[in-house]
Amino acid sequence: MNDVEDDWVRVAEAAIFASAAPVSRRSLGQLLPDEADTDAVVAAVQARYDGRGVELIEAGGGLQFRTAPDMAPRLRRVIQLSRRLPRVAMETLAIVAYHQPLSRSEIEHIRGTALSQQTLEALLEASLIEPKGRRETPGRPVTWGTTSTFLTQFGLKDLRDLPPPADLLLEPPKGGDG
Amino acid sequence: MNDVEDDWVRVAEAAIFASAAPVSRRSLGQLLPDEADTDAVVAAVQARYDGRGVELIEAGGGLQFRTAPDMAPRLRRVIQLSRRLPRVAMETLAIVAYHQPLSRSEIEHIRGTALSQQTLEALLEASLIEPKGRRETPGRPVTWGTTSTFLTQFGLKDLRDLPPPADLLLEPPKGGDG
Amino acid sequence: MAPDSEPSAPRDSLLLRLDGFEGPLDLLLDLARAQKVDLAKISILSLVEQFLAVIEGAKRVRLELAADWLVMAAWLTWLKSRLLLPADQQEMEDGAIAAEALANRLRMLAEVRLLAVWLGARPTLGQDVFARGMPENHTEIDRSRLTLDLGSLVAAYLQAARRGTADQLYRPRTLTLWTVQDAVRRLHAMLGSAPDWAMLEQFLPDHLTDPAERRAAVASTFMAGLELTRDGALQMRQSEAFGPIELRGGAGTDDE
Repeated sequence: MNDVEDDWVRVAEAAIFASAAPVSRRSLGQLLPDEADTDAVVAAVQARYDGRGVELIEAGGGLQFRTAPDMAPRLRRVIQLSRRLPRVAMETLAIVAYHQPLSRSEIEHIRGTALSQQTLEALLEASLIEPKGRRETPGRPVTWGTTSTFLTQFGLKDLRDLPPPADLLLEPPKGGDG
Repeated sequence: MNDVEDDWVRVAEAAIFASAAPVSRRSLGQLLPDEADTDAVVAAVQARYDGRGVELIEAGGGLQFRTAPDMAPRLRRVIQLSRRLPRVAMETLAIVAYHQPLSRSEIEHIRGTALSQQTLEALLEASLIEPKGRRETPGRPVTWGTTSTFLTQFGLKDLRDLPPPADLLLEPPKGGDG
Repeated sequence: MAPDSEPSAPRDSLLLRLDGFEGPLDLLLDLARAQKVDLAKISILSLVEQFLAVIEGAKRVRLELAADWLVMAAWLTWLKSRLLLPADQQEMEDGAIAAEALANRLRMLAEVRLLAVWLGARPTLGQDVFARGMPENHTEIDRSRLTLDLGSLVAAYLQAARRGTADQLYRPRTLTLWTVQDAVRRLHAMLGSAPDWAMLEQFLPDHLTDPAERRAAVASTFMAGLELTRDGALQMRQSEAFGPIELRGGAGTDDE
């Protein structure tokens, strides 16, 4: 067995740490003096990190440091970015919720303005609406309805939980006498 | 002195190791259990890496592993070096570091010569300086200051790590490192 | 030290020297350093004279000396007159203040120069020390979360409904009437699968709720039927007046 000098272990450690790609044993050997046994040096580095938060592994044709597998779940941080739906999408969703199933042109009719493909796709992507079959009218338009995700997101048991439009619109005028 | 559990040291080791940027003590603390003393854990990690090929240092508002400075000549053969800043850029950076926030014309006044666009862009591109708002004087000039990358790059904990100007004038600087 | 002496270097190297400086202040600092290590103790007057001597020498060789050198030279000439032969107390004070300001600028420039050297001597990330080459990212960004609440849904509905209603006042709803072309297309599509006699009503589009739309569809389908019969694509029959109209695919007589 060859002796391993601590300085060689330090060089190997630093080189593998700083390299942007796995370091092959061959190129590691070029950093070490001729008398050094590369495999023994690698084994010494491996031993030094054995059981630590970071370990030396062999992957992708070379050596690299990796955080220990049991660390990954503990280091994981999930950043939740909440998004708001754009106003147009919110209006469209509301119309679909109250009038489903209905076609795109019917949505446009209610909103009184054209509906962009982008808005429709945003709602689809968020799984808030889904196609509910075709209407047997000229052009056989696809009709849209809300999904179960929609219910979950708004905390609704079912669609009947939506406040009836009549209640909303029949807001008594303010400023009456006492 | 608090007890430091080896498991905490492993987590800290892994967290700092995984990140390319400095990890603040605060975010490290969030990874550790409540009863752990972050500073003691950091000290334990520091001790473990003391004198190794990779060491733990404090820079740019956080902790970061770096190869030991004495490794550089040997690592240069395998690691891609970043470009050194030209002397003019270094001087401009030093002016900004000492006198921030200051405007371009103030930089020019101190150097006694015009500041080239090239120099300004080189510093910006290297993320060493950044705009720090406008000065409420005629022309509302943009003022400049150093970034956290500046601290990280030169291994400074914060701007107070810069030597006081008077100290510099007293001792002629030596080429050696600190 | 004789402050008035011309620089002893030959002209060529004098030119090179000027080119080597970043600007007049740079040259002044260099001259000051030669005087004293401690910038607080330099003699501004002798500094001024040395500078003017260098500029004078350079001007003799090269007339196109840069403007900032000449501006500095002019200012230093003014300063020299205030320091050497002040006409009165005021001028003497002006000279002292200006000399002080110049000394400060030189000190400031010297400081940042030294700081640049100090920074350059530090183990610099990416040049002398290296960070982890293959960082791992354990951060997950979850963009799936939508902020949704029933209140804004209802508010959005009201807004849309209000605008939609307002719009109706100006743009009455256009009836989507079943045209003859629509009916021709539908008959073509359906006749292939209906070789037997079938009632005209069966060829109407589905979901016709509006009576006006339904009447229009009946009329269009009848017209379409007549057209297709003329073309020989189908046959039509009506067994009695006001009786049901029936259609069947294929031609009764094969012309063409």
